[in-house]
Amino acid sequence: MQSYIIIISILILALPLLNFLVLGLADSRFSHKTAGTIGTFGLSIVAILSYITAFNYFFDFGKIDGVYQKFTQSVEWLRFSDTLHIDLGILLDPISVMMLVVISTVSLMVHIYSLGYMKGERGFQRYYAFLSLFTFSMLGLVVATNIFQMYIFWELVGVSSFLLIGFYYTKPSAVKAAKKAFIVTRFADLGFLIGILILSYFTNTFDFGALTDPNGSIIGNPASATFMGFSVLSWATLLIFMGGAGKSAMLPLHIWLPDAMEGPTPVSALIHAATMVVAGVYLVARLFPLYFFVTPDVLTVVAYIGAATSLFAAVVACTQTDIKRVLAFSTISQIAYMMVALGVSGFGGHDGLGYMSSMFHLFTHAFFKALLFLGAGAVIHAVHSNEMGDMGGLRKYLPITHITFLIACLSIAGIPPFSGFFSKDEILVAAFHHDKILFACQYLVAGLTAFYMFRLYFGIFWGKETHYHHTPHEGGVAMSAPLIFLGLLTLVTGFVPFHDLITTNGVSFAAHIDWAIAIPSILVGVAGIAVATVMYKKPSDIPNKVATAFNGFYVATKNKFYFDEIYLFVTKKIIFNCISTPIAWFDRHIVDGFMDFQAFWSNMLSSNIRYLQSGRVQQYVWVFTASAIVIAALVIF
Amino acid sequence: MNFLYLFVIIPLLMMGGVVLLKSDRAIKIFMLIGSGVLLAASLILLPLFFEARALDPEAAMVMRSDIMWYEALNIKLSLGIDGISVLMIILSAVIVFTGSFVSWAMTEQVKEYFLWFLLLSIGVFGFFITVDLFSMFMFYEIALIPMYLLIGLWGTGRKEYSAMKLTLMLMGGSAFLLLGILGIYFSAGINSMNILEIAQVHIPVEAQNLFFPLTFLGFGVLGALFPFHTWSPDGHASAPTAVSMLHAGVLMKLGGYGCFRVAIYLMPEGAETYTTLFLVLTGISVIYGAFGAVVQKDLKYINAYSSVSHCGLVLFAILMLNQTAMNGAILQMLSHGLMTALFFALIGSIYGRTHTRMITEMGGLMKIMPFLSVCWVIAGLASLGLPGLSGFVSEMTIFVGSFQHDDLFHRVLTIVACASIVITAVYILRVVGKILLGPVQDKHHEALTDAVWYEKIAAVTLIIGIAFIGLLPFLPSEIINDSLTAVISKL
Amino acid sequence: MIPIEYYFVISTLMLFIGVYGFITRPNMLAMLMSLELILNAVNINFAVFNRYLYADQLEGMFFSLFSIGIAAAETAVAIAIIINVFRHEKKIETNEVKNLKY
Amino acid sequence: MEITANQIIFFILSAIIVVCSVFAVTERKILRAATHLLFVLLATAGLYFLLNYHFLAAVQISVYVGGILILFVFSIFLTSQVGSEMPAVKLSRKIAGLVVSISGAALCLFVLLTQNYPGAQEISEGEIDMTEIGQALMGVDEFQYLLPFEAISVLLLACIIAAILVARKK
Repeated sequence: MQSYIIIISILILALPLLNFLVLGLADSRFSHKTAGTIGTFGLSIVAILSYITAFNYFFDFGKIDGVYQKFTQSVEWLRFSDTLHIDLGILLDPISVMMLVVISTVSLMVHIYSLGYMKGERGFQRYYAFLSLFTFSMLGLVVATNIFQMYIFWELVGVSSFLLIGFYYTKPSAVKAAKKAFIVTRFADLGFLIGILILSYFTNTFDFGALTDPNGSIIGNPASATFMGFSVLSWATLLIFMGGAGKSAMLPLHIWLPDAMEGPTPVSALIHAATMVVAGVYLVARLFPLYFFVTPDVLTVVAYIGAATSLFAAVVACTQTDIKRVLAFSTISQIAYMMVALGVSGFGGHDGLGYMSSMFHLFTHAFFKALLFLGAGAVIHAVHSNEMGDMGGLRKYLPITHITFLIACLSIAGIPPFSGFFSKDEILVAAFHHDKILFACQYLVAGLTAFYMFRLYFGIFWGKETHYHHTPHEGGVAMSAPLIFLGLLTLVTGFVPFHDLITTNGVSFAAHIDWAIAIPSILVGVAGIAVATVMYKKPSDIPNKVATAFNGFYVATKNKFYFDEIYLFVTKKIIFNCISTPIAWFDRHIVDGFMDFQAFWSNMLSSNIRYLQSGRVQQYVWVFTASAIVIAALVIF
Repeated sequence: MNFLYLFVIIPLLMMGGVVLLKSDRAIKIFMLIGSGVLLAASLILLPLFFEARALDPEAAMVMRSDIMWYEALNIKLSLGIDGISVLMIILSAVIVFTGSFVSWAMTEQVKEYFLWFLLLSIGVFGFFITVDLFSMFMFYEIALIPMYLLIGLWGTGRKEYSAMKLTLMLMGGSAFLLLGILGIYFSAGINSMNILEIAQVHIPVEAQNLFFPLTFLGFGVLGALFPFHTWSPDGHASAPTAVSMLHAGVLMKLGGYGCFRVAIYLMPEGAETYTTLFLVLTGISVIYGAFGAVVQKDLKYINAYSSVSHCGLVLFAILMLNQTAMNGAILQMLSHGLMTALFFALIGSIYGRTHTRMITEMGGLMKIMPFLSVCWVIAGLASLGLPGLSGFVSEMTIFVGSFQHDDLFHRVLTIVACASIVITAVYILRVVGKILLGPVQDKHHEALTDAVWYEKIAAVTLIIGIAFIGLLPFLPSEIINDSLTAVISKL
Repeated sequence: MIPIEYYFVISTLMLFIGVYGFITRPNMLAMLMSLELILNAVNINFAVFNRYLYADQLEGMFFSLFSIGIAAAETAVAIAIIINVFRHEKKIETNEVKNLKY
Repeated sequence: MEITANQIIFFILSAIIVVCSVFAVTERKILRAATHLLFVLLATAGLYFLLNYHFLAAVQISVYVGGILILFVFSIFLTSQVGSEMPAVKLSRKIAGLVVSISGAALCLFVLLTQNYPGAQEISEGEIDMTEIGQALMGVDEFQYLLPFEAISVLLLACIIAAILVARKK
């Protein structure tokens, strides 16, 4: 039975790769239709296979003696030493199977949606090839059996993200955004890599199984060495978290994500909302036992960085006017939510509520955020603009989009019975039991989330009606169907019994909604919505008044607290002008100048020596006479 | 007769053929066929090597044969290979092959050009197949001299200056090297130039401490060791395409290979004494080369600085003196050889069309020449270490290997060297963003054509090599590991 | 009666004036003239030594005689060369005639 | 010590020699330099007369003045514009020349003047017999110079041929 499911998993990985190779090599030899069909068809098979896997795993044989098992199958790919080798393999456990479902579902939706959204675009085939590459890499990432395999696919998703953000490569802003995304995440990956190196040095393994076994030797007696006052393993896990923070756009490495919205909107839905950006969360979840048992201090750091990020992003989201950027900041905020949940989690049974809720939120968020992005895509498709100012009153023209968008907004605002309510509630419960400050912060963020989401919603679908050049219309079946499907998912996923399926130790526990926390959280959500309704449902000047009242804060927020400028300063001024340019100058003038100087003085010396043999008789005579005189004088005196 | 002789005889015969042929076209076709034969021979060598290895699993080198050259000093032309040399020979053959293809566009003094080109490849092949210090040195010099003429006559820009600089600096390096070799020869005291025989005896530690730095520096100059790397940007920038390819792709590897085969293998204690110093230098090379590449505007300069960085990593890993890191170093040589050759081939192709190498004067080439651009992106991704391409494998092997060193200093240095992957990403993406993506910069460029057959063959061959190492790293890695034991056992 | 030293003073002065001229003159012919001065100084010395120290012999005088002959020969050849150079170069300034130098 | 006529003549000649030598090497008009040289050569001949080497003096006048100097003058006419001046000598070179010549002269004079010349005799009056000279020149015994004479004849011949060859137009 095990081998059967492994083979299915291999197929899940192989199909997108095959798609990528076929579509990539054929490129424009395929018509748009063929390419789209091949891509979508391949992905639907992948999705079906993932569902089979998930069903089999969760309900058939995954549970042995009440504990969900880890199934691993791998082959050695590159051998470093006897203990260290990169394996390529497949690891099936609750979170990876859950991720398979999320990725393949969202990816399939995006594939279908793109048939309509990207219709007639130049490079349509390339687009599908890249989508397949991304899907392959992301799937490979989640089923990684060891941390190095994860790193490999981690890089691959980074590159696919780069390629897809820069899809409109003739647009300078897209190129810039792609570069930024890649370099920022690359910088974070450096931390990841160093973390891996440190971890592997002290534990002598890359394998997740060995690293995360709560009864294993690594957690049992961790390396006691310290570096600069912290245990080396803390350094390792912190640096690994840095990699995760980069991918998941945690403060202060978040700056690439808003810019990444330059990519096609379906890509934003797939990569920058539902899947790739949660890789950081997934990474921490994957190594959770290590974090929890060996380096709890780092876990606290994770929680606080998460909390800071979620608050920051929620505040910034309130002032953005580009609808995709609002969603981007909302994504950052929600992912940070998941990080907080991991940070406050314990291990085993009900203590592991944070872990469970984090995964739960990841699951529900993937669907409703993809839905939001695809809805935003439909809006953009209809009005050809990203700016909220160009929209308004669209509910009449885009009914399907309107309804599904509303569902998603209610979900993210935490209104029952939509999925977001359930997962967010669990997170708040976990935070409440762990740390009151974090709880307060997250509670505030919940209210802000409701506010900015409904600001967005009203700004797009209500408000004053702009004059449109042509009547906006829905994008056809290919675009509506995914919206509806994801809308349905948003309605139902909240009822998935996650506490039965995904827990820290594989054992189910009983969880119930803690109304003492749920009711205030619903209230704060409703309050946020109410404020947004007052301010934005009808055109009014309250927003301007508020903005003027908090002018300095508003401007800072609107400029995303100047993070981009700081980075730009650091990269342009410090790295480029203060390091690279001097180095280049130093190389050309000092190092090379030194070499040239040697050549110069050799040349000088030799031409001076040659000067003695100048061929000037008079000089010879002079030297001859002078020497004769000197010698004679020496002889005489 | 030893199969290895073929690698000197085939180019020699080809030189004869080139001399006899009249028309340029015939010479070029002849070169393509000849280099194809060389490539085939290098691939045939692989099974032959395995066979010989199976017969004699203990020996450090197989397929040995000696010819006495100079009785009085016991100088022999000793041939012998191990897995590492085989891989290097294949690398050289691939690059000579692709180099011949990209030279198709050559129009001036074709016959002379190919004669020197072949002489250069004789030097390269000869270096990899011999195990005799004297012959190695001789082939090393044979490989250096043609560079002067190839750059000085067929180059672009400040070619005389660059050719002079390159030759003089490398010659300076080989002066150190000669001292080192003589030192090894005399302090070993067995009247033999054969590396294998010298490896059997223990060179006194004082002598090692004296001659290791000389030998290492001698080879290090060729391996672009900071601060002796400055010939590289100028030399590469001026050299004609195929020469840049061969030079960066293979000749710079002679440095790393020599450090490994001569300096470390014969003088392990000396190596240990000096690792700290040279590690710092190579560490500087790695970071410094990468930073240097960030601000350059000329494509060839960018690639030359990136070569400094990558070749620095080779020497860096060799100095870590452990099996994994050395394995990574050899992989990095292969990987960098293929990658940089691809880069130079593409730069040549782009330059041949746009007549500029300044990244500020180009833009949007992706739309105009998609094939070349995609190849460029692949080369760039390989260079910044994308998994699935060769750069990742070699860099990771180096980093993991280096980090296994028990000394904290070495590990900290490794972390510093790791930082180069970010900087590499910066300069690669900068170039990709500037020249390939974005709007078309120069309206005249819109009429340009994409790659033609010979460029396609060259690029595809190199990409296959890059992908092969990237996807199946365990194949070369096993061959290397197997051959490393001889060196490791001496440490 | 003239002391022998007087002659030496004269010949020495003449010799070194000649040397000075040979070193400083910018013209080949002028250099040649300085050379004649040097030769003359030497001749005087030969004659003086002969006359004052070995009056019964004639070697000094003969050496002067031969020296004069050789000087004549040398001058003839030198001037021939100079004229030839002039024909090619149109100048006889020592600093400017360089074609044969490198 | 009374001053004899010989001494007066000697001083006059020496004055001519020194002054004209200096002019001969410093005069910037080359023809004038040649003229100064003429006076030097003539004065030298005068010194030979004082030494009673009449034959030598005659040779000096006929070969030097009559031959060499005429050669100079002609070649000057051939190579220089009349009245043209040689370029001024650089100061550094002048100084170099002066240093060498003055120090050389000082050294030589020091040596010559501190030396004792024990055998220095009074100059015997009367000229040397021409027969004696002729025999010495043509004889092959001791203190006879046929061989150098012939050698110089050959040399002169060679020089004539060489001069013709060199100066000849192609």
